[in-house]
Amino acid sequence: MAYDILLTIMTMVFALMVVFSKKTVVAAFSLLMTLLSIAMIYFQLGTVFLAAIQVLVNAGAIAILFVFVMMLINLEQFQNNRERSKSKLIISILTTLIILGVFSLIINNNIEVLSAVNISDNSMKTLFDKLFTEYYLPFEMATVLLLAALVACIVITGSEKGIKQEQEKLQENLNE
Amino acid sequence: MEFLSFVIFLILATALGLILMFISNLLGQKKKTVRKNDIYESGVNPVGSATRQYDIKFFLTAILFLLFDVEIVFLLPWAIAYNNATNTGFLIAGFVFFMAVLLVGYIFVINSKALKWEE
Amino acid sequence: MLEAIIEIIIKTAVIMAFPLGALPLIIHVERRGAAFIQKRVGPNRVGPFGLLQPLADVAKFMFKEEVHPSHVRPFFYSAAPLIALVVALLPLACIPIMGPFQFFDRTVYPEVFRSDMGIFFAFAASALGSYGILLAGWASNNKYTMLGALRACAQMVSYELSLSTAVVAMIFIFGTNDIHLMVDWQTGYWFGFIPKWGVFVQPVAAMLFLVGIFAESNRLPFDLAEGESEIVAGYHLEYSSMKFAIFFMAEYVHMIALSALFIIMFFGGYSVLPGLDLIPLSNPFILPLLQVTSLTIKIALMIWFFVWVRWTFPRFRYDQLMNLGWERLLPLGIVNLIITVLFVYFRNQ
Amino acid sequence: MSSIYYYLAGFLFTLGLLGTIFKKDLISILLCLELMMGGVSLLIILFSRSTGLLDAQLLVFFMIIVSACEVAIGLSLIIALHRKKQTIYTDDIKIITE
Repeated sequence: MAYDILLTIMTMVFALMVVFSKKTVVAAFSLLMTLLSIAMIYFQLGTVFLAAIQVLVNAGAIAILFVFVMMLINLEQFQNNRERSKSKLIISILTTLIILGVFSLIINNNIEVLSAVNISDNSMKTLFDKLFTEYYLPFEMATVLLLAALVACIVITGSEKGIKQEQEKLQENLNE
Repeated sequence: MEFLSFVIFLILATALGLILMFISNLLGQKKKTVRKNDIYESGVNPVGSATRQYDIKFFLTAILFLLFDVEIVFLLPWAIAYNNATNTGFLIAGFVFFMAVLLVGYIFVINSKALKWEE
Repeated sequence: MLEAIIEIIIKTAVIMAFPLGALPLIIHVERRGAAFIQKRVGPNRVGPFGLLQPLADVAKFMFKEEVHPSHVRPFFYSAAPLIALVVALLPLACIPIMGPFQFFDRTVYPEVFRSDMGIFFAFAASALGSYGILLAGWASNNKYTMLGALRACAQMVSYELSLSTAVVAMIFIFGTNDIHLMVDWQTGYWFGFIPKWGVFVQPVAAMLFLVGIFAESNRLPFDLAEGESEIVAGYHLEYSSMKFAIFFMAEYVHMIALSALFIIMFFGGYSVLPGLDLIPLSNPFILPLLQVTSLTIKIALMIWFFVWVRWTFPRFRYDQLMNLGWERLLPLGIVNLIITVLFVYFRNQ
Repeated sequence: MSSIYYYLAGFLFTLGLLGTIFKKDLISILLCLELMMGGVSLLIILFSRSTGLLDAQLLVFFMIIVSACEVAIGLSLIIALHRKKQTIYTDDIKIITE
């Protein structure tokens, strides 16, 4: 029980830092920490496989991508202090209220979370069996999705012409 | 139980690092000079700032790593499931398709020269 | 409850003392090995054979001034070495240094954190290894450190791919993700004299993994992050005193942890070395002792291999490094995996 | 027991949503989207634990993949945009063509 509260507070603090930190690189590292704390929650709930996948893919790779982009795009020229409109404030308060209402409904319905002890090592085997029988087609399709993403990324950013343009610009910046 | 051991390990590891850093902070001398606080740039005066734009190849490497890593992470549960499965033919057919898609993606990447670093 | 906590703390202390205690010795071996290869004398003044030299170095690191430059980002500058060390230590949590043994009336598992997902956990933790470096490079706010960090990260992630293909191939062969079962699989002999190690089943995967370790721990010939001629010392350029030493430690701990994983997958883990298994097991404590000795000998040989390679090969050029990773090792890993899977399938048909 | 996590999931989702509405630069918006993704997958895991159904865990497995693709393409678009217009602010992008 102490873990619950500790992990929740940790995740909340890092999540708040993602939104409220001034520097975007700090926000990216806070996102990494948030994802790691979520992975720890998965771990504590007994879904160790998903925790490992979360760390490997989300925390390990996505956050790195963010940091690389931040180093690529010279962020110092963008300062994060533009004004916010009032209508957006109203929208945000409304959304908060609605979502909190939905969640209090869910919790009042007495959904009990099973304790992590109940899941034995056996469930991992059942999980994989399910993944490779019932969910085999989505599994294969996910590869196709990844292929599409790969092609898209290269076409958008990494085409030879684009890279050459980028490098020429870099050279100009260096010469200045 | 598992989680408890993990947490204790994490706490002890952090404590070790903190103690080491604290020791040198305590024992080392402190004498600040202007030159010591300067940016190190091989002895000459620093030019420009460090937050400049870097080569796009780094980003492309990271992005391709992300997508390939996801695919390879996919194969870990597959490798475990194969050894407990009875319908191995079905699993192998999926694997062949999977690998074909992966190789198509790989060949595309190599052909696009996105990872070709200048010599 | 208290008993369990004490048990965990003892296990943690043992597994952490293993690499950290060996560190001075490793550094000494590294220096003397370099001297041996280059026909020099090496450090031989402090203590017998210069054995106390690493301790003198530690003392020096402690008493050095901690230069805290004014242009750095203070919080992340201090946090980066800590993160690097913790992340490097993490994979050790699920590496067993011996088999499960009977302690009076119950079975004790030697790893701190026992799970059937142990091996995944270790690789996930080692995938986080690049963050300490990235943070250090960014927080130091220096062109060299930034470039060194980017280079190191790009290199680490590139070689992680081929390393993962090797892991998948091995898990496919073993058919399990439990480290103890993997070691059990590798205990015994083929034809009575060849040990049943994974390296004889999957030599290509072993090679990929080995190259991966070099690249992941930024050792020569892959230490492009610290190419002195171009970017001085890379990501830890602005660090001094114990913070620098912590980066140094993290690098070595990372190397030892990855070597331990390599040994678990390809050289039988803690399974008793051929020759040592002739000793009769008259006492229940002898077997664990033999297992720890075997693992230590294997890791020591690995470390010597690292030193040997370091003083034999020159450094790569960066484009060569990336080409090797993406255009040679990754397709090799994929093809190796395909051939392995199809071979196993058709043999069982 | 662990019902506090339901609130946490809600909190993460709301925070991400608000960030997406409020933030002006595209990278921060992507970060907030990632936060929303985290909240939703946490909620799905909690449902899976409360009902004992394993399908939900597989859903999270696929969600992680989709989020990886989303981030990869999103960041590529940001890079391409930055290359063309030298900005990453939503305010500066008013015309969708060209």
